[in-house]
Amino acid sequence: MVAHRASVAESVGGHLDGIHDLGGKQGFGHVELDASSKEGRHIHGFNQRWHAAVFTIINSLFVNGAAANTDHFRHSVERIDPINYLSDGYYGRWLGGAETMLVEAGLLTQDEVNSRVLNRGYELHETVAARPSAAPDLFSAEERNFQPTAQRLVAIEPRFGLGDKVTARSLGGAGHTRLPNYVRDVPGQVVALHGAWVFPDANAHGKGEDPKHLYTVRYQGADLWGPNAESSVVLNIDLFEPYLSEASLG
Amino acid sequence: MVAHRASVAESVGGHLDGIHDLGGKQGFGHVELDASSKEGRHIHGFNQRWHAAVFTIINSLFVNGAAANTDHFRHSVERIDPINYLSDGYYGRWLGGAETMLVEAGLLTQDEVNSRVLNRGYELHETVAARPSAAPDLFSAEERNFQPTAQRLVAIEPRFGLGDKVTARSLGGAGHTRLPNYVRDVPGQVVALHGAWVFPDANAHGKGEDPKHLYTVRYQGADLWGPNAESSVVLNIDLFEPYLSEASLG
Amino acid sequence: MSEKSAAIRAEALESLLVEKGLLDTARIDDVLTLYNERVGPMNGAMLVAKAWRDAHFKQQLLADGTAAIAQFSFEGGQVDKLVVVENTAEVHNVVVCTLCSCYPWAILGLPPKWYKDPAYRSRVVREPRAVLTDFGTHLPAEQEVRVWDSSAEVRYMVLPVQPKGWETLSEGELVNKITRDSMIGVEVLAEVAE
Amino acid sequence: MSEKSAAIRAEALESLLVEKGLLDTARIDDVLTLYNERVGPMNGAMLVAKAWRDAHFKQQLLADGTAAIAQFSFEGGQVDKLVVVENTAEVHNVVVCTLCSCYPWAILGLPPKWYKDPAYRSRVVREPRAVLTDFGTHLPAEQEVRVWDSSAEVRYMVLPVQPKGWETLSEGELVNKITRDSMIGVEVLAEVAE
Repeated sequence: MVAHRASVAESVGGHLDGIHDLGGKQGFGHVELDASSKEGRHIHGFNQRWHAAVFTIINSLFVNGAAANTDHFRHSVERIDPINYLSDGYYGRWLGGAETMLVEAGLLTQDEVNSRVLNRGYELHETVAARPSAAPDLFSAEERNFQPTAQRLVAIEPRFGLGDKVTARSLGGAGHTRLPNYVRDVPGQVVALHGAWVFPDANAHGKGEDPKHLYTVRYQGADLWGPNAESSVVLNIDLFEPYLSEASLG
Repeated sequence: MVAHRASVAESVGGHLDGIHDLGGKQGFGHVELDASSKEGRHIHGFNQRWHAAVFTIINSLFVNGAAANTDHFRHSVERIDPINYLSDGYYGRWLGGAETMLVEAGLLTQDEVNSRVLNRGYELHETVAARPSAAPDLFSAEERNFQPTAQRLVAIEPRFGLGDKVTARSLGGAGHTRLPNYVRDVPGQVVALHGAWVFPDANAHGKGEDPKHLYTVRYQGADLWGPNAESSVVLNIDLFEPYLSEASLG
Repeated sequence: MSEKSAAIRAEALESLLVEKGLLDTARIDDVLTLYNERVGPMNGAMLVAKAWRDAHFKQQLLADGTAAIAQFSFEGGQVDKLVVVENTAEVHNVVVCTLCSCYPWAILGLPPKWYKDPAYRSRVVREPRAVLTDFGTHLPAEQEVRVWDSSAEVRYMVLPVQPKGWETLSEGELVNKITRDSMIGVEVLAEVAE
Repeated sequence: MSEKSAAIRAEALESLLVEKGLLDTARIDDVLTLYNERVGPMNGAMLVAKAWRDAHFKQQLLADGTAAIAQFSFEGGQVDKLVVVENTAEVHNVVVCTLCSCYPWAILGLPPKWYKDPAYRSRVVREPRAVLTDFGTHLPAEQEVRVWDSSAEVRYMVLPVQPKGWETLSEGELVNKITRDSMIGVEVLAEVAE
């Protein structure tokens, strides 16, 4: 259906716990290798011109102001319909995110997009990934000045040090986060400090850069996956300080 | 594609953490009411004859031995491809599960099914939900004697009592379970004891009925969903004793 | 898989099973008749109406639902254990099955499509108040919401609050007014009889 | 959405943006040229080859990858912080991004399709040894597997073990043998040079 889907109110979900949070999920089958893995490093670059077009359109969002920052863009991809998220592939997901941002920023209307795709032979039964929100305008024009998501200097000392035992907990609500479900509520250990970085949970939603200290936290496979986990596996993941608290005993 | 998909080895997943575990996931939009909700109770029964056919086929699995028990059947539905799980609807999922069980039990071959659907005009581009496993035969013919999944008398006393604080943890591995992700590692409280029941985690996999005590455990909304949870919400869920341990302090 | 393809696939499976003697087409007609005519929300409505009119039955139904319904010999699927939860001014109950679509078939018939869809299953455990507004049901903030996730073989039914003005209706009249959705807990029955 | 439909939709969006002056078609050609010719795994391979031949550079690369690569002015996307993790006989490293598909573009070029697919993203954090067998890579049970989930802006590259027999090859020869997959950590380079 080309017609624009029902808008999704904020309460229906940003996507703190969306389909994109795939770590540890089961049922997706074996990895399907492509020629680039079978034949070595010599195959690279774009397979399809439209992939490069989508790539370029994404870059343009940061210039024309549709995307305020990388976190804002990532959140637009997380908001596409779960079935499309799983079916459309990487560039298809980016396309859905781009369309959402362009419509939400008022640079295109959904009607314009719909007429144009129909003119070009889009099939009516195909679902559409993009779901611009009814009340999306979190960012003012001034705020839509792209700054790379990156390290920032802050005066505040990091709360945790190397070797500290920590547990990550969801901040709750609905929105963008970089804390995947599979490490939540499981005890881990700080193995690296990376200084302070733009905080995606704030930056994606027009709440400023709000830089927070970033840590690499190490988890033991058996703590994450139970007694039947593969042996001698550790998992390292970069987590922002607001996700973390001292690990509870036991 | 009608062609049978690549079989999925056991290590790729039973589906302890499969797509079917939907509780608390975000991004699925608003509830779409149908006429039966808009127009009251007077509309009920089957909308389509093929729904009733699938319903009857499912019942027949327990007679012809393809399904050993309800847990075994539920697991077959959980093993369908994630995209099909989300796209095919309730009777479509049941159909996928039925096909898996019939092929795994050797009552039909995948080739028979494929030829028949093509003869009847099935479209080649349609994906297929059923994914019979390469090594599925967990059940002997004798074990495929349907017993309702139900309460059983056991001599063992329940480990927990009313009011006890408990935390549910994943048993790990890959397979059927009735412990959803969203309550794991969160403290709750026992509010009802239901006696001992057939344990789905064992029964689905040919490991016998292995009855375990069943409890209703109550969770506070804010403990599950964080500080932004809706106020004054409690969640009650029925959990088997092996999932539970004493809640850790703090 | 489109609806059309699913129908083709179901009919293909049906024809193969019939040829092999593993399925009798007549059974499909029996199933259609059973769920279209005898098993449906009117059974649950009858229980609710009786509970509203018979304090002793209501007490039985809430104390041990399984025993209370044994006398009725409902068809349509096992209910190994039935738990009936009562709505009051203080507490509103709502039922879901997040892992599949467990439902008290014998009492309420086939579940509605929305009950089996990802939107309801994913969201009602997390935001029940918001989800109920999709049904036009707005609960007072001070009323506690109790969600029941049917994760084992216990089946749940909600005993709705009887609206003001229905006290004079007979059990037979009530059965026609008590909706399926009120017994799942997504609807509050209207205070004014139509 | 089928591949064909996605292409139509992308081209429709492109044409609308060009008409409105929000996109220059020439930039698409630039992007194609950049990633097809100048940005790709040969950049990472050059770093690996150099590290194998230059102990000081290797030490720099492992201690502070970001500083070590600054001299090369790689194009193709920001790498705010690069962390290079070394494979040894005791430890094998493998990189993923479970939440999206974060990847060190400037060093390795565009990520392969499998890196972005749900199968790899979901499973490699849970069963890395099993997933590596999908690539024909079988790790000894006693070798520790370290998975790196790129959840923030730090980007990870694996420094593979140099196979026996490659010690006499020049850096230029090595660049043609070091595979992209070995720098993601899903492949162990063959001990015998082809």
